[in-house]
Amino acid sequence: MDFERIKPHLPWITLLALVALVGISDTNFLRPQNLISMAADIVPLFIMAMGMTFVIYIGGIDLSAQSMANMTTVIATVALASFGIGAALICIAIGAIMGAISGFVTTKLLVPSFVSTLAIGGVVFSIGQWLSGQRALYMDATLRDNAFGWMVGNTAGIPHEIFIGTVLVLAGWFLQTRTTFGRALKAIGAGEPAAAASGINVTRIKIMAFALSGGLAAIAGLLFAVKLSGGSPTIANGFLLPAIVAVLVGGTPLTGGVGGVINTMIGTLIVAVIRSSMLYFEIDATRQQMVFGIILIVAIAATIDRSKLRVVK
Amino acid sequence: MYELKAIDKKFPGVHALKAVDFKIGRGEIVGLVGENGAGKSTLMKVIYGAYKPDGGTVTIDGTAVRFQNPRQAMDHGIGMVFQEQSLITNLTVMENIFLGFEQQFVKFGVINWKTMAAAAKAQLAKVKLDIDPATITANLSFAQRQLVELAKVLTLEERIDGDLVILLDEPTSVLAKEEVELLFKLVRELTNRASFIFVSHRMDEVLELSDRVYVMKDGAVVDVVTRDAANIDAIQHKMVGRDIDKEYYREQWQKPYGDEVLVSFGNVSLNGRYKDISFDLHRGEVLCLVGTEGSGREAILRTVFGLDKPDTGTVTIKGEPVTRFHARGGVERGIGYVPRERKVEGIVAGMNVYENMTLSQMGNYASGGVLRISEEKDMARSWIDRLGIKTPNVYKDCGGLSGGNQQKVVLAKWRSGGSDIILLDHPTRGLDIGAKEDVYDMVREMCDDGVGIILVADTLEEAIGLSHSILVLKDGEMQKRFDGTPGDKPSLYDLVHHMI
Amino acid sequence: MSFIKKFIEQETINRRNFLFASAAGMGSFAAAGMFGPGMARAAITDPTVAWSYRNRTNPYWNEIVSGGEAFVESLGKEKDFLTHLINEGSSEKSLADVKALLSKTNGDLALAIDTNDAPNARPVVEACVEAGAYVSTLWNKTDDLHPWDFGDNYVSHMSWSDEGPAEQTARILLDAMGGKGGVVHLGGIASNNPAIERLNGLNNALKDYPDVELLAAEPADWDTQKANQVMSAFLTRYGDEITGVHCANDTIAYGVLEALRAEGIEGMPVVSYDGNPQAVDLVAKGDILATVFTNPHWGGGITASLAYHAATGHFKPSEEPNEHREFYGPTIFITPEDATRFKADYIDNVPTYDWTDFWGPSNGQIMYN
Amino acid sequence: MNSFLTRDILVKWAPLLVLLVLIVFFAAMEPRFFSVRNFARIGISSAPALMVAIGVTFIIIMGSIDLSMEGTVSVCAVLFAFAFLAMGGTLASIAWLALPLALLVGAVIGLINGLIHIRLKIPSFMASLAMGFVGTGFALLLTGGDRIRIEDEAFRALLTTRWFNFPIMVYVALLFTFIAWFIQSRTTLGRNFYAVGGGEELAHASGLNVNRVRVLGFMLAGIFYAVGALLAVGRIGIAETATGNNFMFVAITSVVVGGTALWGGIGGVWNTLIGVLIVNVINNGMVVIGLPGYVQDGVLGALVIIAVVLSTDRKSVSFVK
Repeated sequence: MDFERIKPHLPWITLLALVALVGISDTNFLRPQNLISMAADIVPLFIMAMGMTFVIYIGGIDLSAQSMANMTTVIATVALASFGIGAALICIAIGAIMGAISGFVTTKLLVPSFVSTLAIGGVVFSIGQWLSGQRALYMDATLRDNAFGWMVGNTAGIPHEIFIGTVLVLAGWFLQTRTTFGRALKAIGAGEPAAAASGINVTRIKIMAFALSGGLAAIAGLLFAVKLSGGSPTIANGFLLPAIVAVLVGGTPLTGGVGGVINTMIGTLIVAVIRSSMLYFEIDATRQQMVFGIILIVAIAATIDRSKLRVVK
Repeated sequence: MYELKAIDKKFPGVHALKAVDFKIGRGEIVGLVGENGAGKSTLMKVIYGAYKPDGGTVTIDGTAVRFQNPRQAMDHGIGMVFQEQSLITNLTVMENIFLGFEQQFVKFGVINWKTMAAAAKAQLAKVKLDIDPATITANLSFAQRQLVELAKVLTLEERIDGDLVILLDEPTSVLAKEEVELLFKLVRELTNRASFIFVSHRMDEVLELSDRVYVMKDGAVVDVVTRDAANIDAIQHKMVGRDIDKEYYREQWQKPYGDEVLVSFGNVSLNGRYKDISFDLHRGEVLCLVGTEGSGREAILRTVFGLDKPDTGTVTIKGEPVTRFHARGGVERGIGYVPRERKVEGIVAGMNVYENMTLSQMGNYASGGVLRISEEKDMARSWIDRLGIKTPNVYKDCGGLSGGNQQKVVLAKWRSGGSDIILLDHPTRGLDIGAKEDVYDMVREMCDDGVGIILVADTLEEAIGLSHSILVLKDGEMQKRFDGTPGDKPSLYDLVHHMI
Repeated sequence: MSFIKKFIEQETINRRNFLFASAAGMGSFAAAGMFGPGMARAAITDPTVAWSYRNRTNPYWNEIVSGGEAFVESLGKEKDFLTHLINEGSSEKSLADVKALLSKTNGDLALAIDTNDAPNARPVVEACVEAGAYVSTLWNKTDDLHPWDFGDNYVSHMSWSDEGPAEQTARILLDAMGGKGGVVHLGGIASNNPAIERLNGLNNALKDYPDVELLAAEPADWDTQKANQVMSAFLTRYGDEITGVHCANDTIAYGVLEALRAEGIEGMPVVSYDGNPQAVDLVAKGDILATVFTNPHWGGGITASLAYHAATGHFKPSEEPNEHREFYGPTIFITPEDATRFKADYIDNVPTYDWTDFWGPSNGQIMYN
Repeated sequence: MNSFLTRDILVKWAPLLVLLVLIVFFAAMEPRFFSVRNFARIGISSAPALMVAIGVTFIIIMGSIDLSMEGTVSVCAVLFAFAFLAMGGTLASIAWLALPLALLVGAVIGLINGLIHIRLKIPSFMASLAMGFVGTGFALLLTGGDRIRIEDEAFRALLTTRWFNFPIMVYVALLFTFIAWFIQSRTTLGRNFYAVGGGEELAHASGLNVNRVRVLGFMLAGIFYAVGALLAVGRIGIAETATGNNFMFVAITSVVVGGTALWGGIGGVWNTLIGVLIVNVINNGMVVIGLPGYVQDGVLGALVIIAVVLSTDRKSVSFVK
């Protein structure tokens, strides 16, 4: 049947349909400037969701990503004064290390990732609070512009976040499809015992996936801190669920081995469009959350490719 | 009394059943044979209600029925004995036996465990299995589980007043000879109550037990023969559409093995698994481990592959003593493992042919972690040609290949990676005759290339036919070593004698 | 108590000025209309009015919103005319929603906003300024961000200095404890500015009460259930040593009171903050000794009003002095003696405010340390 | 064989051991921790979470997951409060009908949740996550953000009346724990949860109506969430949209800490009881020994990892996701 062939394309068809739907109701939405700005604003969330994708791709979940981003905003702000652009490396390194610890706890200590990442998230959150002295911190404007000004400017009307997001999604896509790491991830996600029997170092690959998720969550936090010119141990709150939703709506189900970073990019955009549509359709404030949930059910029902799910648990 | 007429079933891209007619009378035992993919399992799923046919009619005693799910089939007296892995291992034996039919033991919403245990005991007595019904199923042997499966289906006897139709799906694959005989005896006794549909790859067993045999090929019934008129060669011819080579196991190709020792076990023991095992595997040798389930065959394979560290003794691979045991050790030492659970440990469903083939040796096709995908595809294409793998292209999802072709992909994975020690764990399990022959061809070819093979065979005939050397194991201890020189091979009896 | 009296008197005077003010307002409308479309952003005839805030589950924000709605009703519109942007505690969503609304309205927007976290204020303000919309902020902004640096579009910022009022409630508490014993503090989300200031207030007061020991200060995240659990644990740890409780807001106090109730402890002095209706009832009953009313209804309305009237050209923010651009909101104390009166005046009958009297009840220019 | 048995027993009792070690540890750090009054406090904070965790235990035993509890608890709490006040506002009147009504609401939400999961073939993680949003959103729609106070002394007796030093809500929670245990071990439905968790396809082939078991499981979970909601309202006397906050992570963490496997088939109600107590003892203990607030999340995380590591039957697990 032809529908079989359409299935993999459902996520972006859903996205286009949503854009068209909102666009018809209000053409303001379709102005390129609006769409670009919407895409630029969703980039930090996208980066976090992309990291999460690698973990969900192997059938796990990373609930520490939000705390990781929170901590990073604090570290970035604190480290900026002494290290300048080096603060970025510190952030990413710490994110990756904490992610690797989650991975270690999951794979070596056999704690399900749902709990291990939640627990490591708690640890990370505590570090963020401790470092910040439990208050919001501000970056020095000159220092920020010198070190990270390139992250937030505009070139030819296109915000630099878009470039950052594009570079990362290309890198992620390359990693996923063209490298031994990406191949190993797919094998582990789709058939872990066979991957292990083929001599793939499953533990190492899994730990790397969690480290990658941690590192990308840190980049998300860094970008967010630069954008807001400051950090606080709670400033990235509210990232976690949208990031998970973005991955799922994009068509990377929790069963592993299906989907990928491109799916997540589309999923993130779907989340962004749904959120904007609340305003465009003037949904009453007290109804927005409920409507969001219902649209979410519809969107997931539309985008997941059930033929790849052996058992629906 | 039970009849299928012109049953049709289509899946996306596959016409699985083509106008199949099937009939079984009261008290009859009907065999069902065919190559893998011929439609046997689809037909069985239609019979016990797991699939709804797209066309055709099902009648019982002349009344048309249409089952929505297995439960409705059961209510009409149709039960299925699955292969041994079909019990839910975290439940007790009695819960498995009465799964879905607990209601009879429920009073005021409460399960009465005592009456259930007593009833389970009665069912187990039918298959002459004396175990505590409250045992957790995970603690049973595979053979015991197979009998529990049978006991479970036999609950239909009490539940259904009318006639029963019981499907037996490969019930003998894990049973020892005596257990097979017990099973057959049971089945014959039960024919006063039930009809049986018997599916097996063991042609001799099918003919021994069945009154009539349905032969399927490509989704259609190509022949129905009665026992008296049956002839194994003729049936096999119908199944595969050609004659089976007399020299089925390629004995004539068996050549003496080389001098170089690839794997050497020196008094190796692993507590609870095997004891004091010694052997040498040479280049070009097929060494077969023979024994019942739990005799230590698989445990030895695991140690060779580097998974389980033995307690005492020395394991030497290509002259190097093995000290570190971990999951990747075997692959690093050039050992390839062809697992029994092909779909779980062999191939990765969801990945395509070339991805599966390079899985164990991605490093050879990558520079700095970046894959050279075109080289992968070239390699895959050459192995597709060499092994005659039937796939439209290298992009085909391996999960969608037939069992035999999956097995070839697994072998190609190891061969292309240059593994010169191959562990074959039931390499022909679940394969049809044609695919089996291909596997035997590959075994000989590998020997010619100087590969050493350790085999745990599906049948004793296979073990005898293929091997240079046979080690007979019992309860983890080595009983006897046979040489398998062509013309001087041990007999079935010789082996069985030492196995049990 | 005189706090309330003074406050109400002030309000009454303001109401008297109402007629005059609205007459002026009408005039500006007319004047603005005359400039026509050529003046583009100088005046927007009918801007969308929006309030962006954290959530609807906290009574404090509901009060804010009721003010915003009262304001749009004063314009002769339906309540629904007010657009709600709820950020669910996410700065990222807060910013994304604002941008979406700016795009939808083409910049014809009068926005009142609490940006959820201080650093988020700058990008929000910058986005509004770029789109030509008018924005007034409440509570959160960084110290280096000032309305007067953005011409007319960043209309105003209102905040409250909680240190002083919190210190005063602390003194009421410490006096009730007889100047001795042990006090525990249950705070808001640790990094929130008001949470920090309210704890500072307690610490300042404690300097004058050498015999009172601050046993512990834990964050309860403005959350009733969390406060309930923290208080339970405090009771285990300190038992009878606790002779007074200082809560960072009313919702925390509810949890504390229930924890005390569960233990059968009566008469423990408790003070809180925010002056929610339910808390006022509790003050009247004497369960809470004091709370601080920040008049969120007025705050919510006036913040929207400032943005709206700047947008419509009713006044030109850049011509206003700095104390009209950044100012403290009103605070009044509620104690058992005046709680009933306060309830009658403010809760049972919400006063009708003159939404063009922008700075009447305000409390002076914001000072930075 | 003997060593095998001891390992089994050790694994079985590990969560309880962890709990006891924690109690001894906190008691050693701060003797006041070890008092009946404090245990009552731990009981009060555990009771609602226990009900929610037991609800989700059934789902996890089936190998699925349910993330809708926060929404369900809020909706049940709010609808209960509305109905309770509308019918008289005291248990002495017909307003007691609001109690069974709340359970009914929980069951209905569970039913919807289960049907979305089964009928639309959406994995339970996603279906229930989305249903959680819908639930919280619905509660918000109902209340408009307001809080509803339940002042009725008879209802609040859940908290204020004590028998043998423990408030009634603790006994109610224990009663429902027993009911849950009974369902788990003595009813067909309960045993079928284990069958589905142990092998869904096999259970289906054995004639079990797996989808029906699934849906009933979600309904049962919904009923327990509703009980949790009632206890949560009883504890602080307020029903609001935020009543359900924080239940999700606490409940699932507790279930895992108690030794129930997320991949299904293993564990049960008693494990969850121990798990909830472990989490609440840690939370209470950290405050009692005076750990600064900002390190508490980290310490809880570290202790949870240790607890899970100790209570996992490592040999039965081939890999963990």
